[in-house]
Amino acid sequence: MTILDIQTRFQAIHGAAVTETAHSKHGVHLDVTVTPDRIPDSARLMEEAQYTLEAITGVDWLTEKQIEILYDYTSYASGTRIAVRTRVPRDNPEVATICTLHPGANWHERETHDFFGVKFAGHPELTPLLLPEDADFHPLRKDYGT
Amino acid sequence: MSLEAQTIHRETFVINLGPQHPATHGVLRIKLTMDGEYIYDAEPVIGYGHRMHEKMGENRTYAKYLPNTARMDYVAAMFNTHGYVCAVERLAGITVPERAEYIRVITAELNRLASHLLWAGAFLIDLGGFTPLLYTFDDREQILDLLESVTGARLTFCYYRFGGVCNDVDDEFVAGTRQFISRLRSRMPMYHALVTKNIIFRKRCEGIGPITAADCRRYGATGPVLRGAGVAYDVRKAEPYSIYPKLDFNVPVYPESDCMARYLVRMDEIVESMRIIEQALDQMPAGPVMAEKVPKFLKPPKGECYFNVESARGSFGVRAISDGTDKAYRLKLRSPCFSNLSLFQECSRGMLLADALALLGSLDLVIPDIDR
Amino acid sequence: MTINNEFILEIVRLVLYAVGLIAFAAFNAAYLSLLERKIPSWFQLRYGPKEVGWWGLLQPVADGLKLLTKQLLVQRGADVVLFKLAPVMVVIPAIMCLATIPFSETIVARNLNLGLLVIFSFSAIHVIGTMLGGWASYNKYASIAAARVVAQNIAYEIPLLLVMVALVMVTHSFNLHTIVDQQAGGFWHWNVLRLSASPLMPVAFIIYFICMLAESNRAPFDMVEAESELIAGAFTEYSGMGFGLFFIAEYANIVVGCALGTILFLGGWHCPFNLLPGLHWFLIKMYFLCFTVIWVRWSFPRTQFYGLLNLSWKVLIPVALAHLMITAIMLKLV
Amino acid sequence: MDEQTQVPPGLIHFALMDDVLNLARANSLWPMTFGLACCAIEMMATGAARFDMARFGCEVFRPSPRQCDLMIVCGTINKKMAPAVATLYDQMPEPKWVIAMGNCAISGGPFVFPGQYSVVEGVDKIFPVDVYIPGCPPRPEALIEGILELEKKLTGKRRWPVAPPQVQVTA
Repeated sequence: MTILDIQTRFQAIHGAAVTETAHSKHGVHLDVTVTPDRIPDSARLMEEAQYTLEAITGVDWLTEKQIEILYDYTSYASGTRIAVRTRVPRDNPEVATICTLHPGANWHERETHDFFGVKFAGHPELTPLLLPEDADFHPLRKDYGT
Repeated sequence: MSLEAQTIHRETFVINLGPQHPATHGVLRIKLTMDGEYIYDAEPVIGYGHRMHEKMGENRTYAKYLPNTARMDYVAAMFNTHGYVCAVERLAGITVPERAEYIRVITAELNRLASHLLWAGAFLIDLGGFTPLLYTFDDREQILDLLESVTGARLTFCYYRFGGVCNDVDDEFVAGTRQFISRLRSRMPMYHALVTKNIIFRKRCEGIGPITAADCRRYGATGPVLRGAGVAYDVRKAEPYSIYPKLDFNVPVYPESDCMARYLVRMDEIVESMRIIEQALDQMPAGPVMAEKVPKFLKPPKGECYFNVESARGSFGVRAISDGTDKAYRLKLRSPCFSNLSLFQECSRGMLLADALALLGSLDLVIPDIDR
Repeated sequence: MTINNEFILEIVRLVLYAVGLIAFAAFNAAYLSLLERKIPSWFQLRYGPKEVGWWGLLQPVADGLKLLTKQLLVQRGADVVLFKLAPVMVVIPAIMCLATIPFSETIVARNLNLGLLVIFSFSAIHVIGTMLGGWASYNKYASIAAARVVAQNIAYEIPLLLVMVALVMVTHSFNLHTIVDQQAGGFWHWNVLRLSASPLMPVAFIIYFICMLAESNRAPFDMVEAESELIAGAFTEYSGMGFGLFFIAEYANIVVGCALGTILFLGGWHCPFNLLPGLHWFLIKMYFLCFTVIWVRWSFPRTQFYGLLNLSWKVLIPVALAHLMITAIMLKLV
Repeated sequence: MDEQTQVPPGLIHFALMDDVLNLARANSLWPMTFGLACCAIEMMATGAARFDMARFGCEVFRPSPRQCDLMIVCGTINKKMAPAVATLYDQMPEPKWVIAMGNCAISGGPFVFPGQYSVVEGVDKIFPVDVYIPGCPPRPEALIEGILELEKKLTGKRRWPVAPPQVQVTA
């Protein structure tokens, strides 16, 4: 599965904007922006291409009232790195979980839920991971503590 | 997805490998559901060492954040600083002079030696042997002296700056490093004779704690855990950075994927790092160690980039998103131990307590690196 | 029972011996624990306790006084009677075993005809004591350790007794004094090298040494106090002198094991070259065995629990049985 | 002015026995293996061959809180970890002392900023501390100096003469 036919497969997912970026400048070979409901499809494609999920990052764009969730995939075989992004509204951030496909995503999703309050639908155990068990605040949101 | 004990009517009891336990080397708590001495389900509970590194990334300027990077994975602190500094340099477009790149690789590889030596001692203590720790610490102290003569710190170095390193390396450091490497190379056969060939150590490690390549891929485990499972993935070779393409070193891989394989990978990495240091010392050119026009208050242009380095425990990645101000808008730190530990729940099912602790020790965890 | 002065003399002698043996056990507990910290420091490129007194000699005194004056805590759910009884049940048998050990020609508390049997019956009690301590301290780690200590000691009692039976068949007596007398003369008369009895005699000594290590829960078989797994095993809940008693019992067990080893295999107080036998030879051999016990602890990691049991059931017991068989055949032929 | 909590004096005073017992306790402080973060590595280095805490009789690292009498708090106390640290302190039998090693244990160290949500700023908010050792992480010599300071607090006499500062700090 070379990077090219991954790129075509991504374009097949409608609503996916694929841009090829220079690794030396951005550290990522392929940058894909997907709508929130297409995340399980992209995860299935990545699983099929034998990629592994490195990290899930949340970014709180306060001005645009959105939370961006970024999935970092890398392939041990070819060393290529793909970032899949999606944006969810800030008031009730909701995305489908992918921890049934990548068990490694289980903790990353719980951590993103801890810090940003993003609810991952279908996640078996969305309790706080790094924060105390009874924590209900989301510290990494831009409007935390103000 | 921890199995419900009630569905299977076996009498199990829950025991806390509590936040304070000699085998967890830090504040990691594992909720063990045990059936006699066999582990039914081991659920790691983390967060006891959470120190808000990512939150501090957003309210400290780029330069003020440097000491923080050394306090995440404090056993191999150089790699964290290296990852962070290179990420910001890539954002701001700063080029680092040749000599500074060499000094960075030398000090980073010395720190990898110190980290693997500390791990070897701590792993043996988990298995019950106390003496090897004293010998590996003896070697490690010499590395710390060398690094202290250059950076001023023993453990949490703050040596790299944006655009190079803060002070140059003198000849005494170069001679000391060469002399140290020849001494450590002469001691490696002793370690192999005393530890690797010890029958009780082999019985405790061979065939214990299998982590297959598929497990590593599904959980994102990297570093010696992955190379111990037969996958030759090393960030220095897969996504080459700094001057690693100019140095020739090979990546030790052992397909057996048990505790012994991970131990042998780390011991071979010690030998490889020594080769890297020697080559870097030979090829190091003279010249400045700091880029000329680096603004005092760095304001990188708006943008985002990701940079990962091969730390002693796996691939440590930094994603920096800047919005033009002197503070990062978002700083994501991808820590290797976080993913390495996440596979413990699945891989330790059905093992004995003593073997599960050998597996935990072979993952080489640093708890504040997990909790960030 | 006529109360004549010979009877009173015997009582006075026994009381003096009792005081002497308890003092010997306490002295050994103190200074073996100092050796336990000094010897590994020589292996490990460091000094070990040297600031307390001259070359660290007062260190055990400091440890003992500190342990004596610590607060004794009893866990809320613990079974108080058993919790307090367990350390006693571990120390007393260890010191009782010293009663029948002949230190030299004349120095022996009670020279019983069944001395060997007395020692083995007492040394079986400390297992129950440790298990009680582990079970009664209402701590999950301690209950795992209690189960482990029973399995370990049962597994290692059998090869020990098989080797003893083979030895008694050769020496025809349980009386330790006569066993040592048979080994008089040079070291070629010692039971270790008594190949006339059975070619496996040195192997029997090695089996004895391994079983003695496992009986007294010393590394590499320290399953009871497995530091890195079970926190402090059966002694997790014991503070102050409760833990101190377990400490003394451990070293008393080592001393009894090493003393018995010298008597049965290394010819007690006889000199290797048959010149001026006496108490000093006995102590030299015993403390050499104690040094080996400490030396083994600091150079080997801990075995797995099933590895430990397999070693006994699958290796030591068959070899001990073979040794017994060969001794019986050799007795019949020769 | 350090307002130490005044412990009610015992009923009976044996001057000599108290001195002897304090001397014994000072020379056999058994620390608990309780590493939280970076300072734990420096504590292991102090226990290792080069700096060797064993010379002062305190090299027996007891894992169970019941058998140790010195708690070296080395590392950051997290709000999630605070109840566990408090229970550990309560489980230790009575004559016990605490060394707060490193800035995190003294005052939260580098992790204190307005709006911080997870670090307890100083372990003396949970239980009384006897000796503070500043540094991030403090050098092994500093930890040994802290132990000597604790022994001076126990016995009133300092074991080794205090080394005069090499660099004469001119006013």
